Order: sequence, then structure tokens, then C-alpha cells
Amino acid sequence: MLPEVEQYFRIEKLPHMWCPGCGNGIVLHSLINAISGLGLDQDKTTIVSGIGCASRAAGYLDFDTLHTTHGRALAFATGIKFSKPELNTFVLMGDGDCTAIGGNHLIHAARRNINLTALVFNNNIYGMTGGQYSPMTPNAKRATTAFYGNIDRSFDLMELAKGAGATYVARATTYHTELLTKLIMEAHKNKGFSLVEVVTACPTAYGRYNKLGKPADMLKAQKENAVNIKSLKDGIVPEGKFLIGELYRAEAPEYIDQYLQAATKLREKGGK
Amino acid sequence: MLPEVEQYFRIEKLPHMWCPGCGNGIVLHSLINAISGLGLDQDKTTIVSGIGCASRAAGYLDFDTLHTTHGRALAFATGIKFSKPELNTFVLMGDGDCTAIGGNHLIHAARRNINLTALVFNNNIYGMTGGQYSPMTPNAKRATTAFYGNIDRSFDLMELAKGAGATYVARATTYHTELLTKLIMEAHKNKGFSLVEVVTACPTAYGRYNKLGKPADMLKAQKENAVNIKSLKDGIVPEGKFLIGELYRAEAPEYIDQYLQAATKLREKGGK
Amino acid sequence: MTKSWEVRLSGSGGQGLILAGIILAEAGILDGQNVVQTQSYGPEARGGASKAEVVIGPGDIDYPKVLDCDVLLALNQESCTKFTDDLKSDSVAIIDSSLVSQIPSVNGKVYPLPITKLAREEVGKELVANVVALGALVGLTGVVSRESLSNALMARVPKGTEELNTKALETGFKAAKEARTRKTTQQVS
Amino acid sequence: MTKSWEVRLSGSGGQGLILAGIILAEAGILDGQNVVQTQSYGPEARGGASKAEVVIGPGDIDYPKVLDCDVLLALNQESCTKFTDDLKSDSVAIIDSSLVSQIPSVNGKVYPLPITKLAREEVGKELVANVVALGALVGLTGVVSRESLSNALMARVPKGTEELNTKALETGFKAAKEARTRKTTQQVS
Amino acid sequence: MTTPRLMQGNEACAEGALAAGLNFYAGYPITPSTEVTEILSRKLFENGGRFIQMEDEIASMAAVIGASLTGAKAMTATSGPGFSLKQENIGYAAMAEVPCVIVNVQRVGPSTGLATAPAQGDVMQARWGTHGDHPIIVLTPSSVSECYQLTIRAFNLAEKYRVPVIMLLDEVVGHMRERVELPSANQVEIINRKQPDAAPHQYVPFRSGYDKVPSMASFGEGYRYHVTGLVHDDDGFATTNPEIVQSHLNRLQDKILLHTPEIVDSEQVDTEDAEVVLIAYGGTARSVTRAMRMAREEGLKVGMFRPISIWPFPEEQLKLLSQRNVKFITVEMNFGQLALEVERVVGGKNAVYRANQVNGELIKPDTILDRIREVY
Amino acid sequence: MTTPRLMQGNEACAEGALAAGLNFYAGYPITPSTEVTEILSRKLFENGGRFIQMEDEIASMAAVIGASLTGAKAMTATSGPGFSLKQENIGYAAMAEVPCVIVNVQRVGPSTGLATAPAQGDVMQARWGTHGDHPIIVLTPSSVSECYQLTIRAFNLAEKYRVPVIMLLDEVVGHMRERVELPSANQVEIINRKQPDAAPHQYVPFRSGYDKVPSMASFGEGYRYHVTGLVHDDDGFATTNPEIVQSHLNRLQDKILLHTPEIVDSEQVDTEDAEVVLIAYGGTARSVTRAMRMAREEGLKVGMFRPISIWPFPEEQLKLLSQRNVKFITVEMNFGQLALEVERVVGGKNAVYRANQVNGELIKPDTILDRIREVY
Amino acid sequence: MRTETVPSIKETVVKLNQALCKKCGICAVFCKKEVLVQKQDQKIYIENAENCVGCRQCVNLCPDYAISLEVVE
Amino acid sequence: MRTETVPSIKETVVKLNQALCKKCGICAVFCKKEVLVQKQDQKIYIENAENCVGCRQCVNLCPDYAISLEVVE
Ligand SMILES: Cc1ncc(C[n+]2csc(CCOP(=O)(O)OP(=O)(O)O)c2C)c(N)n1
Ligand SMILES: Cc1ncc(C[n+]2csc(CCOP(=O)(O)OP(=O)(O)O)c2C)c(N)n1
Ligand code: SF4
Ligand code: SF4
Ligand code: SF4
Ligand code: SF4
Ligand code: SF4
Ligand code: SF4
Ligand SMILES: [Mg+2]
Ligand SMILES: [Mg+2]
Repeated sequence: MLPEVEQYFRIEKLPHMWCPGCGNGIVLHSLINAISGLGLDQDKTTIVSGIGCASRAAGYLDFDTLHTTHGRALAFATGIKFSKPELNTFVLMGDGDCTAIGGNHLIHAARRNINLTALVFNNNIYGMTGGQYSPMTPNAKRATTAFYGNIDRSFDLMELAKGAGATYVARATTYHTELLTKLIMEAHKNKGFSLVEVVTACPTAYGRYNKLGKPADMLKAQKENAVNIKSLKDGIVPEGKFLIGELYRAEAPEYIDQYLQAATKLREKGGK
Repeated sequence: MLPEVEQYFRIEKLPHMWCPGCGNGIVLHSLINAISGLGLDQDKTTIVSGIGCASRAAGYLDFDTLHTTHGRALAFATGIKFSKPELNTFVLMGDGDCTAIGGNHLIHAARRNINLTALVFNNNIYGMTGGQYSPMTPNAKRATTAFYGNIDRSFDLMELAKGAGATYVARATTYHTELLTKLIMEAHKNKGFSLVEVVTACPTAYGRYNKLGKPADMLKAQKENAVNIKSLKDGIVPEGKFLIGELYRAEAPEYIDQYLQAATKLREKGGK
Repeated sequence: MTKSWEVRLSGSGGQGLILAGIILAEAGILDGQNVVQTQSYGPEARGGASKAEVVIGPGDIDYPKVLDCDVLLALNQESCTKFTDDLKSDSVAIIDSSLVSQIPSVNGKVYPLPITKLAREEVGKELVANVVALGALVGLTGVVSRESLSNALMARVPKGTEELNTKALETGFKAAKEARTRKTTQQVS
Repeated sequence: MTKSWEVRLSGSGGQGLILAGIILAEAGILDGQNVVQTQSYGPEARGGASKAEVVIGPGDIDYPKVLDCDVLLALNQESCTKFTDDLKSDSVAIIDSSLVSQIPSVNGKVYPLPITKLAREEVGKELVANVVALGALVGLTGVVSRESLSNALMARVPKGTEELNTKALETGFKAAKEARTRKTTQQVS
Repeated sequence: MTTPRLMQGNEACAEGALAAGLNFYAGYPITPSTEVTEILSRKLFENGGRFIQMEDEIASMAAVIGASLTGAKAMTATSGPGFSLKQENIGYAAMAEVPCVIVNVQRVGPSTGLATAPAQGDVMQARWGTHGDHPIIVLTPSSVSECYQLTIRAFNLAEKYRVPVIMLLDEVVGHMRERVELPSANQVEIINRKQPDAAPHQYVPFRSGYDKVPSMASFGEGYRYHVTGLVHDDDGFATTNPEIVQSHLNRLQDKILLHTPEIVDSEQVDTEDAEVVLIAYGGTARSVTRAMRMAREEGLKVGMFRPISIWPFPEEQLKLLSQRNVKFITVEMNFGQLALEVERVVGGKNAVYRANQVNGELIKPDTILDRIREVY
Repeated sequence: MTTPRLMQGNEACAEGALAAGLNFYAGYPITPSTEVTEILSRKLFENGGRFIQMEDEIASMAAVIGASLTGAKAMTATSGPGFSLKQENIGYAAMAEVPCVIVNVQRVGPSTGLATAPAQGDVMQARWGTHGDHPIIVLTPSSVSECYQLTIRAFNLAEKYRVPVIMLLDEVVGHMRERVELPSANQVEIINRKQPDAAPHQYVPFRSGYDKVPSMASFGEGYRYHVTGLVHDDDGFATTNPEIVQSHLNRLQDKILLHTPEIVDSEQVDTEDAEVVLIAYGGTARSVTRAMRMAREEGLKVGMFRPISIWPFPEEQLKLLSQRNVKFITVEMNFGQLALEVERVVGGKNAVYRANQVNGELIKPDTILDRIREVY
Repeated sequence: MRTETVPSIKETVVKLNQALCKKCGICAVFCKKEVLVQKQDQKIYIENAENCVGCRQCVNLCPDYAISLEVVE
Repeated sequence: MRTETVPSIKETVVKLNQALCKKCGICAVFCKKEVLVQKQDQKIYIENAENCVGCRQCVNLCPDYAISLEVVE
């Protein structure tokens, strides 16, 4: 057993329930590497997730873990973090969870710039319910509710989070595990709302319908289609490729800081 | 009685319920001027609104009008427009309605680029419920739930809509009525999701708490603080000022078009 | 004092009737009475109420609204028309004669007083018409003691406006006194 | 044929058991029988079912699940262990001997057949193990007619795979025949 | 009748909706209702209808109401968590009198519960889940073919009475496949909403005649009327006038109350001589049928009363039955929900026992039989 | 007792919450509950607590649960439309056993209804509004001082039984101001959730003793446990094992059932010799009290039974009363909701009449008196 | 400095509908020609109607459609 | 062309936990040294263990934590 797995997993719950080749396990590995790298106190770290395959992650990790309702993870996490700001709070969500039903909580967490680290497992599909298209399913791809190909446009999650006010946005894939670890660490260090999108393979509910091959083929495609922003020339992303790396960073006051500072100031002035 | 009012209003419902000096009446005037300018068929035009002071607008206008639930206007409108695309569909919302409880429907309507014309009455406050801060209340401003000044960051609605995929975003104020009319017309002509933010005065629930003076003073402030994007030098908005005019425009396929075209293509191919 | 008073303050939003109701109720408490204050709202919370009611009495108050109005204050035409109907013969109605032109002929004692005008001209601020009205009302009916009313008022008004409000109250008391002596009330049995 | 058959197809997700159940049920319909097919799911919709059940009979079928299992197909160890328990003496159990190592000693006739191996080696595709199993099951029990089973199968399989599936079915039939003649079944009364 | 085929309960809902004239569907996937959404995503796209996957269940319900106002027959399907989210807008549909059909395939709750396992925990929620007070029609099929028939009926009732109608399935019924013979198109009775007979300028959108159901114009046809979720007058505009408020809300009640005899639907099996009558609906009715057969074989005189419309509850039918000295056993996959209504209706006179189970499995005939023996 | 002062019902809720130890509030404004939010936005900010205005009611409910898990005493307040939206997460709180208090100040519904007018249309929704089946505690104050006391009690019950507790006000009670004398801090009994006595590695988060209520560790204190809305075992992890499912769901029921005698609360006024007993709660109880007085003056022997906890319903208390030959009249500002429960409990034996009104106004004593005369 | 451009070339006269007017005072503040005046009683009065240049500012900014410009034939 | 850099300077040996392995085949495809091989029975076998360069690719990409690199003392 890998020592980091032994340390941060509820190992008695392994093997996890994910399909063979599902990328979710890879993401978790990077996450715990990041937590380990950051040296976070395991007792002061909490994992909040929504509902979906990705969100089952919470159950496997050995922290205080909260598996909430579909789409609402960030709202629950807001309550936790605001109530006990010393808790390191990671919020794990599927692409549907975060951007479909949970879209409003995403933009408001970003607007407030509350100090949460959000990880979006983007497998481009509703995995748990068997493969309906999500707001992150690319146009023309097939899904069980898009038999003839998806006509919906998908979000650019980076643009959305940025437009809403996030102060750190990054993207990696499950192929780029070391980058992913690094980005999660950076995200967590950012004092404010940080979002890391992880492109991850769902061989069962997305790969199969779209004839994307075996899990390894899907990983290879991640390797081939991802372009590190640092290596980008002229800011133009080649057709069919996508950027990875630290995509956006900004400075802005953090929500809880603002609240506590203002409240302290008031009390120093003698209240009321 | 003004002829355009006579034509497009349910005049027996006037005077409307808004407070003296409330900007909502001005917005409606511009709206009907735009509808008139566009020459839209009154029987084929529908107004959908949410809940709030602004949303009461629907009841005064002589079209098929739908006053829905708080925050959901765009979702109801999506049903209307998708079911009967020939209807010109205007969606009238308050800033809270659209960006607080309704935020998810906003970003998804924008993502789909569905052909709706959204008008956001931004009075920086929850007017109807008596003056709680909204996601559009500027930092440090007072509200009944921000007795010591608002600590929340506010959205930049333009950035949010753009980040989500809107293809037309504009802003005007109730002082700039002719610009407003023009922008609504342009927004409606854009085949896709268009959003016009109207900065409007709520003397009762916002102006009063923030000592902004009489309705006319609030209008004057709009005049003074608004900078037309066309007159902007070096892209830098002076401190304390905000942009008006056409802020963003993009080309993208429209949702219903995409759907109908794909469906037609399928049927031409003989189905299944 | 064992009688229980049912007081209705009516007018349009923005006239400060709810605040007046609260002050009256708090004065009642200072008098050692039991009180309930209620109001009715417009379509949502927006805009002021058009009606505030106060029930004051020594014992438990069950039904919190006014059923048999003992004292009516009407600060506009609409409420005057609407609420004078069900007055009893021993009711007292105080009507702002500067805003109400048609005073219906009704049961009870009716005192038309130029409340808003007094506030504007005697006190110097139309805004305090509600306080003038309170003064007149208490002066004419004694639902609470003047002292308690004054104390309740002082506890509620913003700092720096004490003098203004005291003046408004006195103006109301004075108007009440004059009205009573003038006996210009309508008495329709 | 008046008897009603209760058939349980068990194994792990991805073995195509639900599809097998559907085909069996549709064959039943082609035979003019009434049918109900049910299945049990994993924690959410994700992943395949581990159990599909078919009840086939001439009349109305009330309770839709298997109560007294007449025919059990077990394609993995877990389901074999779990579901052989409550077999009756006249039940038939078909067990994939290429995947199940411990065959419990149980009531009824037990046919250990190397279904997956047959699919891989005889038919050339492990994927069609479910069809091989269906062939064996029907060959051994006659819950539906072979003809109907074949027709139902053809109506369900993707174009271009007819031959492969027919071969799988035949392989199943053949295995059944051999098993029956070999009489290698366990009979524990 | 068409040729017999194997069909899933959820599929039968989808097919029934299409047969009833469905042309708009908005949904958000959720187990165990997803098949309805998946099937209609394809079929509506193919047949010229409209399918949209919305961002959540709230939006789905909203879009359905919007579409219905343009004249579409509109539906959505969901399960518990989504059903909870739809409640506010279901109330809107009730208040604004917009016909539509909501399918709820019940799973174990509360909360995420057990997503793939059957329960009947939303019986009371279907009646009372939204705030405020309004009646509602809820139908509970027990078989696949009934899924089909009742979905058609749900649309007919929705259109006839301008109400949201709820198809309340459970996972057993939604997911099981059965042999069905569907009626051919011309055998299906289709009811459409009453169109206004007045000219647009004379149209009073919420005025009704003796039947308490106003006619309904579609948006875009020149009637130019107003629809709101506020309490409104016959013209459709908000009012706070106490008399109008009371009479508007009364009418919402009355249009169902008045037509209850036409709306209610129930079935009785072997009740004539029964000494114990089992009350069950949906999937449990199947277990009860078997248990009944087993009991009869033992010589126990047992019958079944099966409400098909659980709301309005077939109160009169049950009362009639209760006049004989029978004992009742309500059998439910919850902690006793319809049992409360049964107790209310016959509790004073007859003994009412319960058999409840919520363990993620369809209740077994044996369990019921044991209970029968206990109370017989 | 502190000096008497004038206080509004909503304000008393806020003050009661503070007295009970509230330190986290998340809300979204809605008439007629907004004052609770407004008052707490200021007071919590001033006293070192946390106030957050969330983007909607769903998020508010979620944040409250999140905060409670860190050990906070957390509350939210809303009205009908928001209450509908909160239902899914209220179910989550029930399933995951997270203590919290939800204030619902009822207005006229369904849908937007009448935002500023009183009704009691959410009585059944408070009990059944979320999907799935679980018991709940709902308290209905009739006066301002009761708003204060019951809010404290709501927190105590929430903490003691690890459940969401609903304070169900109506607009009359929420908005009226009354003279109150509040108990001083040391007179208030405060109950806090049971803390684990086991060491972190021995902590079994959902295992309970005789009282069926597990102890509850706060997040961030080293217990590192898992919380989910799925049906779970004692360790907190999802399970589909039928026995565990049934026993977990049973326990949710039992922890309320078992303590019902401690939880239920009701008041009887002049019932000893009453021939007609009026049943009322919340604002209507005030009208009933007056009507009773009027009736007594006419020589009619009338009493009142006032459920204070409407859920669990004070069934035993009412049954006791029903043993005498009394007639009941349920008085409600809805179309008869608690009436259903009354009919269920005493319907077979006693005549149950109703007096209902939903016109946006508090029902008048006269109206009730008329009804008394009719049925007497 | 130029004054407002006058879009109408026909001669117009400003009309006020007191039934609609809510006395917000906006028109009076924004009428550069002091045609519209708010008096102590808060009501709006038309004074010096002849000074009106038909700029429509009052029409556009009145939230209550109480003002119209009518063409004088 | 350079081969992968070897982060570990200690000598390591690759270990496979069959109980965790789900036979997805990822490790076998991404192991450049053909140390991990997926056979017909879908199982993963360690072959030519000595070829392992300790690049950790298999460890990082295995979704099931079935592979570890253990230091040889
Ligand atoms: C309110 C609600 N609606 C719908 C569902 C059903 N549901 C469960 S997970 C899921 C989507 C899963 O997709 P995603 O969030 O992308 O996660 P993934 O499974 O792909 O990791 C849905 C729709 C639910 N549980 N609750
Ligand atoms: C679900 C729900 N939550 C809350 C409310 C209460 N409410 C009515 S309007 C409103 C906000 C109004 O603000 P905004 O949308 O900015 O419109 P405005 O009144 O300022 O024009 C709120 C919170 C409601 N009606 N429904
Ligand atoms: S369905 Fe997709 S996302 Fe879910 S576990 Fe399987 S592979 Fe992973
Ligand atoms: S409260 Fe504000 S927004 Fe509402 S009508 Fe009054 S001024 Fe307008
Ligand atoms: S702007 Fe209009 S409403 Fe305001 S004062 Fe002038 S005329 Fe009256
Ligand atoms: S048109 Fe211009 S000048 Fe004439 S009254 Fe109006 S604002 Fe004044
Ligand atoms: S990557 Fe892991 S789970 Fe996949 S085959 Fe290799 S060892 Fe097994
Ligand atoms: S560490 Fe590298 S070389 Fe060694 S087995 Fe793993 S992938 Fe192959
Ligand atoms: Mg996904
Ligand atoms: Mg606003």
C-alpha cells in the first residue's frame, strides 16, 4: 500500500466503487499528495462533496467528510468554512454537480471570494446516472439524452469562474498528475475562492458512447490535447486542444476576512 | 396620455404601484419605445418576469405577460421560447431576481445562447422586501441586512454574462433613456442570449439608507457616473464610474436554431 | 383604569403610522398596561402600511386586532371614508382636516384637526405629523398617560430630534385641548 | 404449458445479464406467455446490475420478483454463493465453471458449464457469454422455445453481429445437450 | 390493440405521454426516473417535438409551465430529491392553473436515501409538498400497462381541469418490464384544454362557468392576458380583496372537489366476502395480490382495495366497503402515509392495521401473509 | 424576568435564538419573515456570531447544516416559497441527523400568493414537505412571548434529538407586537448536543444507546467521520443492506416516537365542562380565545384545545379529551389541514366540524362564534 | 455651450396628468427651462409653458407617464 | 531523446496489489519499460522487474492505488 494512501485514505473502504479505469481515483491521489505537500493537519481538514460518481470521493478520504446533496456542496462548505475558518476546506464536485444544478452556488462562492478550494472532476458527463450530457459535454458528442449528438454549448469553466469573481482558476488532467498536485497546492494557498478543473476520463458513461477507446486511450488523448499555458505562443489555443496550468489569478479581499475584520473593528470601537 | 403608453400599456392599471421617483417606470417607457421601434407584433410578443418590484412590470404591459416565481423567469421563458420560437420574448428581472436566486438560470440561458432578451433592473438592492443587500449592492453600502455596510463583493454582471456565454451584453441607466431604448433594440436583434443591465434608482429601499437624496439626485448621479464605452480612452474606467453602452458582442449559434436544424436534418435523412 | 382601548391609526404609507402605533403601545407598557400592536401591509413588504392598530388594556389581550374601534386616527381621505363606518357612539375619531375634505357623518365624537398643517406650520416639519397626531389623540382620549407617551417617544426618536418631537407632541396636546374646549366636534348619536 | 417459471440471472455488472433477461422475456412473449422482468441495481444507476429476474407464465403475474427460483444462472462466485441457497429440489442451476470455483452443495440440479470460456474459445468473443448462457439455460430448461429465443435474440442484437450471436446461442444449446447427456450434475435431495 | 411487446414502466410513461399528445419535455436526470427523460430526448427530437435538459429540476418545472402556456402538452419526470425541488413551481402551476404532468418515480428517502431502491415515501409529499393549500391529482399505477394508460389519463385530467397532475410511480413499477398490449391510437381518448370562445378583448382568463374551470388561451394568439402566482382576480391581476381571495382559492379547491366522482379511481379485488381487506397501491399492490392468493388458499377471506387515484382519495368507495364489518390492513413501503387517510376515513368504525417496510426491497408476499394471519 | 418591553413576534424568534446560543444564521429575505434575518444580521455581527445572506433558500439551508456540523447552533428563517425550496435539504438534515432550526412564517399560498397576509397553509408541508419518510418536530407559537420561549425550546429539541426543528409562525404572530417580559439569561434552560465520550478512533458516529440519539462530534476535532444523505450504517457509510436500511430508518422514527411524551406540548382552556372544544394554534388561537369568551357570555360551554407542538401531534391529550362527549371544531386559516389529523384521532367517536378561512385576514371571533352556535 | 437639441420641429405644448403624477420631482429638476415647477404642496405646476423647447427630457424621465408633449396644430 | 527522469535515487521495486487492481490496463500501456504487462486474462503481471526505472508513471496513473514502488534496502 502506498504510504500516502495509507495515511489519508480510509483504506478499509478500498477498492473504491469507481469503474475500472475511471479517472476519479487518479484525482484523489493527486489531491492527497497536495494535502501532504501542504502539510495540512488531517484533523483540521474537511472534504465536502455533492452527489455523483466524483462526489463519492468523500467517503474514501480520512478527514471529516461531508457528502451533501446534488449541486449544493459549495453552499454546505460555505457554512462550514464561515463557521470554523480554521478548517482547510476542499470541495469535490462533478461537472454536472458543479456547473448544472450547482451553478448558482459556484458563481456566488466565486463572487464572495470565500476561501474554499474547489475541485471539479470534469468527465464531460453525468456519470452516476448513466451518461446524460452535462453543461460540460462538448457540442456534438453523444450522450444518453443526446442520441444524435449534443446540441448544447458547453461552458468554458475558467471563463465562468473568472467572470463570477474567482481569484484562482487552473486546469489539469488526470494524465498530468504532478501538475495537478501542484495546482491544487497553489489553489489552496490562494486566500480566496480557487477552482481547479480536472479533465478526467469516464470510460463507462462517456468513453463508451463516444467510442473513445479504453481508459488508457482516454488518458492518451488528455496527454495529446492538453497544452500547457506556459508553452502557449501568441495566446492562440490550437483547434481541438485545451489549456492546462494556472489559467487565472487575481487579488481580491477574502469574504470571511472581510467579515471578521469589520466585526472586530466594530467591537474595538465599542460596538453598536 | 402618451400614445406609446396608450398602445403598449394596460392603462387601466396605471398609476403603477411603484414608489414616487422609482426608476422602474422609466425603464418600461424605454422598453415599449424599443418594442415600438422594432415594430414587433404585440400579439406575438411576451413579457416574462420574476418576483420583485421590477418584476411587477409584467402586469402593466399589454402583451401576453407572465409573472413567475422569484428567480425563475429565464427558465419559464426558456419553455415559452423553445415551445413557440416565433414569440418575441423579453425577460424582466430585478438584480436580486436575476443574479441571486436566479443566477443559475442566467448562466445557463447564456450558455445555451437561447434567443431571449433579458432586462435586468439593477437598483442595487432587494426593493420589494424592503432593502436587503443583493449581489449587485456595492461593497460598503448600507442595507437592512448590512447595517454596518455591505461586506460582500458584487458581481460585474457584464463579466458574469460574458463568462457564461451571452452574445450581447449592454448597460444603460434610467437617465440615458434613448441609449437604453437603442440598446434594447440591438439586444433584441441579436439572435442569441442578450442581456441589458439598467442602472435604476430605488429611492425608497436603497437611496434612503444610503443618503443618496431625492429621486432626481439619484438620476443625476447616474448621469455623472456613467461613462459611455465609446468615449472611453485607454480602456480605463475612472474610479467610481461605470461603463454604459454596448459592452460585449459575440457570434455563436443560437440554441433553438441548433435544435431545429439538427432535428430537420434528421427527418430529411428519413429519421432514426 | 380597567377599560381596554382599541385604537386604529390609519392613513397612507410614509406617514409614520406604524411608528406612532409602536410609541403608543410602548407608552401603554410604561403605564403598566398590556398591549398588542398590529398593522396591515401593502402587497409585499414594499411601501408603508396604511393601518396600524393598538389594543391597550389591563388584562390579557386575546384577539390582537381592532374589532370595536374606540379611537380612530385618519390621516387621509381614503382611510377616513373606510374606517369611520363602524364607529360606536362612544368612539373618538381624530381626522386630519388638512388632508381630508369630506368628513362623513358618523357615530361618535369627531375631531377634525389640521394635523399636517400644524406639523408644517407650528412645528416646522411635516414629517412629525404622526407625533402631533399622537399628542392630539392622547390629549383627547387619555388612552395612555401624557408622561408615558412623552417617555416612549423620547426613547424612540433619533438623537438630536428630541426638541422637535417634544414640540410636535405639545402641539398635539394643545390642539386636543383647544378642540375639546371649542366643542367643534360632530356629535351624531 | 401452464407452469410459471421463475428465472434468476445473476453475476456482476457488465456481463450483460439485464439484456439476457430482456431477451428471455421477449422470447416468452413470442411464445404467447405473460412475462415480467425486473432487476436490481447498484447504489445509483452507475454500473451494471448484479441480478436480473424473469417470471414467465401463462396467466397474470402478480408479484414481479422471483420468490421460488426455478432456474438460476450464476456467472460469478458471489452470486453463486448467494443465490444457490434457496433453490428447491426441482430447481435448475447453471453455473459458469470458468469463473466460479466453489460450487456449493445445494438442492436441485446443478450444471457447471464453462460459459465464459466457451464464449471466448468457441465463439471467439467473451462478450457473448450472456448469449451462450441463455442458450444453455433454455437448452436445459425449456422455459421458452428455442425458436422464440433465437427470434428474440435477433431482434435485439446490433446489425452485423447476427452470426456471432447465433453461434453463441448454438454453443449454449450444444453445451446444454452435452451436459444433459453427461449427467455431471450434482443432485442433492 | 397493437402487438404485444415487452416494455418498462418508465418507458410506458413516456409512450403514454406521446400518445396523449406530449410535445414538450424538460427534465433533469435522476435515478430511477431517468429512462423517461432518455426515451423522450430521442423520441421528441425525432417527431418534431421539443426536448430540453435543463440545468436542474426547478428550471425543468418552470420550462414545462412556460411551454404549456404556449399551448403545448408538457411534462417532466423526476424522483424524490428533484420532486422536492420542483415543489415551489408545482404550486405555481396550481395557482396559475397551468396544465402539466409531473412523473415522480419514488426511491428510498429522505435525502439521497437509496437511489435505486423502491419506496413509497412521497405519498404525502405529492399531496402537501408545496406551501399553501390546494388540491392535487395523484395517480399510482401498479403495472406497466397502467403506466401507459394512467399517463394518458394524467394529461387528460390536467387539460380538463387546468391542474398539475402527478404520476406517482415507485422504483418497482418504473423499472420493471412487462408484456403489454397497447391500445392503437384511435382507441385512446384525448382531452384538450377548453379554448376561449370569447373574442380576445372579451376574454376573462380566470372566469369559469358551472364547472369551475376557466378556458385557456395560448400565448401568442392575441389574447394578451396576464398570468401570475399571486392570488388574482378573474382578470388575472393580483388582488388582496378578501372576498376575491377567498373565492379564488375556493375555486381551486372546488374544481377538484366538484369533479371528484369523475376523477377518483380505485379497484377492488375479492372484497365481496372479505373479512380482511388489504389496502395497497403501486408496486406493493402486486405483493398484496400474491399474498391474497396465498391467504385464500389457506381459506382466509381476504380482499384488496387499490386506490388508483390516491389523491383525491377514493373516500366514498372505501366508506362503502367499511360498512361491512371488515378489518383493514394498509400495506405500504413507508412508515404509514396513506394509512393516515384510511384511518381518517374508516378509523372510527373499522380496525385499521398496518404493514410497512422500507428496507430498499419490494415487500414480500410472505411478510404480508404473516400480517394477515396476525390480524385475521 | 427582565423589564417588560414591546416586541415583535419575528424579533422574539431572533432573540430566543440568541438566548438559546445561536451563533450561525444563513438566510434569504422573504416577507413576512424578513425581520428575523434583518435583526440577526446586525446582532450576530455585533456579538461575534456569523451571519450570511446566501444566494437563495437552498443555499441558506445548506450553509446552516454545514455550520451545525462544526458545532454551531444554526438557524434560518423563511416563508412559504422559500420553505418549499428548503425541503430537500431539510430532508438531508433529518437523514444526517444535523440539529438546526427553521423558522417558517406562513403567508397565503400556494405560490407567491399574498406575501403580506396571514395563513396556515404550510401545516402539512411542515410535516411532509420533503420526499421520503421521517418524523419532524413543528412548534406553533400563539403569542410573542411564546415565539421567544418556543424558539429556545426548538433549539433544545434540535440539539437533544439531532433533528431539524421547525418553528411554524403565521404572519399574525410574526408581525404583531406585544408586551413581553423575557426571562433573564439564568432562567433559560439550554440543552446542548451530546458529545462523544469515546476516543476519536472508537467513535461510532451513528450508533445510539437506549435513547436512539447518537452523540455528535464537531468537525475539526479529530473525529474524522463521514456524513452522508444516503442511507448509512452506524459508521456513517452508505449501505444497501436491507436490515441496516430498515433499522436506520426505524431509528429516525423511533427517536421521536420514543420521546413523544416529552416533546408534545398543548394547552387546554376551559375544557373541563366544555361541550364544544375548539382546536386552534398560532394566530387563530387568539381569535378562538375571544370567540370562546363571547360564547361563554352567551352561556355556551366552550373550551379550547391548543396544540403547541403540532407535530408530533398531541394525540394522547386529544384522545383523553375525546372520551367525554364533546364536539370539536377545528379553526384554521387553510382548507382544513390539522383537521385531518383531528379527524383521524377522534373522528370515529366525536363529531368534528371545521371553521376555515383563507382570505388574507385573521379569522374574526364573530365568524367562529357563528360556527359555534351552528354546531352547539 | 449648446442647449438641448429639439427633436420635434412641430410646435408642442407640455401636458401634465395629475392623476398619474406621484410628485417625485424629477421633471422639475430636469426641466432646464423651468417649465415644470414643484411647489410647496409637492404638486407639479406648468409655468411659462411658452419656454418649453420640447426636449422631451420630462417625458422620458417621468416614471409615471404623467407628462406628454402634445402637438399644437 | 532522453528517457524519463528517475526521481528516486534509491533502488526501488514495483509491487502490485491484485486485491485493489481492477484490470483497467492503464499501467501496462503507460509503462514504457514493459515492466507491467496485461495478459489475456486481463490481469496485470510484473515482468522484467529489473527494467523498472522508478518513473512512478504507473503509481501516479493507477486509479486504484494498486501499485507501489518499494525501496530496496
Ligand atoms: C436533486 C437531484 N437531482 C438529480 C440527481 C441525480 N444525479 C445524481 S448524480 C447526477 C449527476 C452526476 O454528474 P456529475 O456531477 O458530472 O458527476 P459524475 O457522476 O459525472 O462524477 C445526477 C443528475 C440527484 N441525486 N439529486
Ligand atoms: C423563493 C422566494 N424567495 C424570496 C422571495 C422574497 N422576495 C421577493 S422579491 C425579492 C427580491 C427583490 O429584489 P430584486 O430582484 O432586486 O427586485 P426589486 O424589488 O429590487 O426590483 C425577494 C427576496 C420570494 N418571493 N420567493
Ligand atoms: S460511470 Fe464514469 S465517472 Fe462514474 S465511476 Fe464509472 S467511469 Fe467513473
Ligand atoms: S421599493 Fe424601490 S424598487 Fe421598489 S417600487 Fe419603491 S423605489 Fe421602486
Ligand atoms: S416626474 Fe412625473 S411623477 Fe414625477 S413629479 Fe414629474 S410628473 Fe410627477
Ligand atoms: S420638454 Fe423639456 S423644456 Fe419642455 S417641459 Fe419638458 S423638460 Fe421642460
Ligand atoms: S492501472 Fe492499476 S487498476 Fe489499472 S490495471 Fe494497472 S494496477 Fe490494475
Ligand atoms: S515505475 Fe515506471 S518503469 Fe517502473 S513499472 Fe512503473 S511505469 Fe514501469
Ligand atoms: Mg461528470
Ligand atoms: Mg433590486
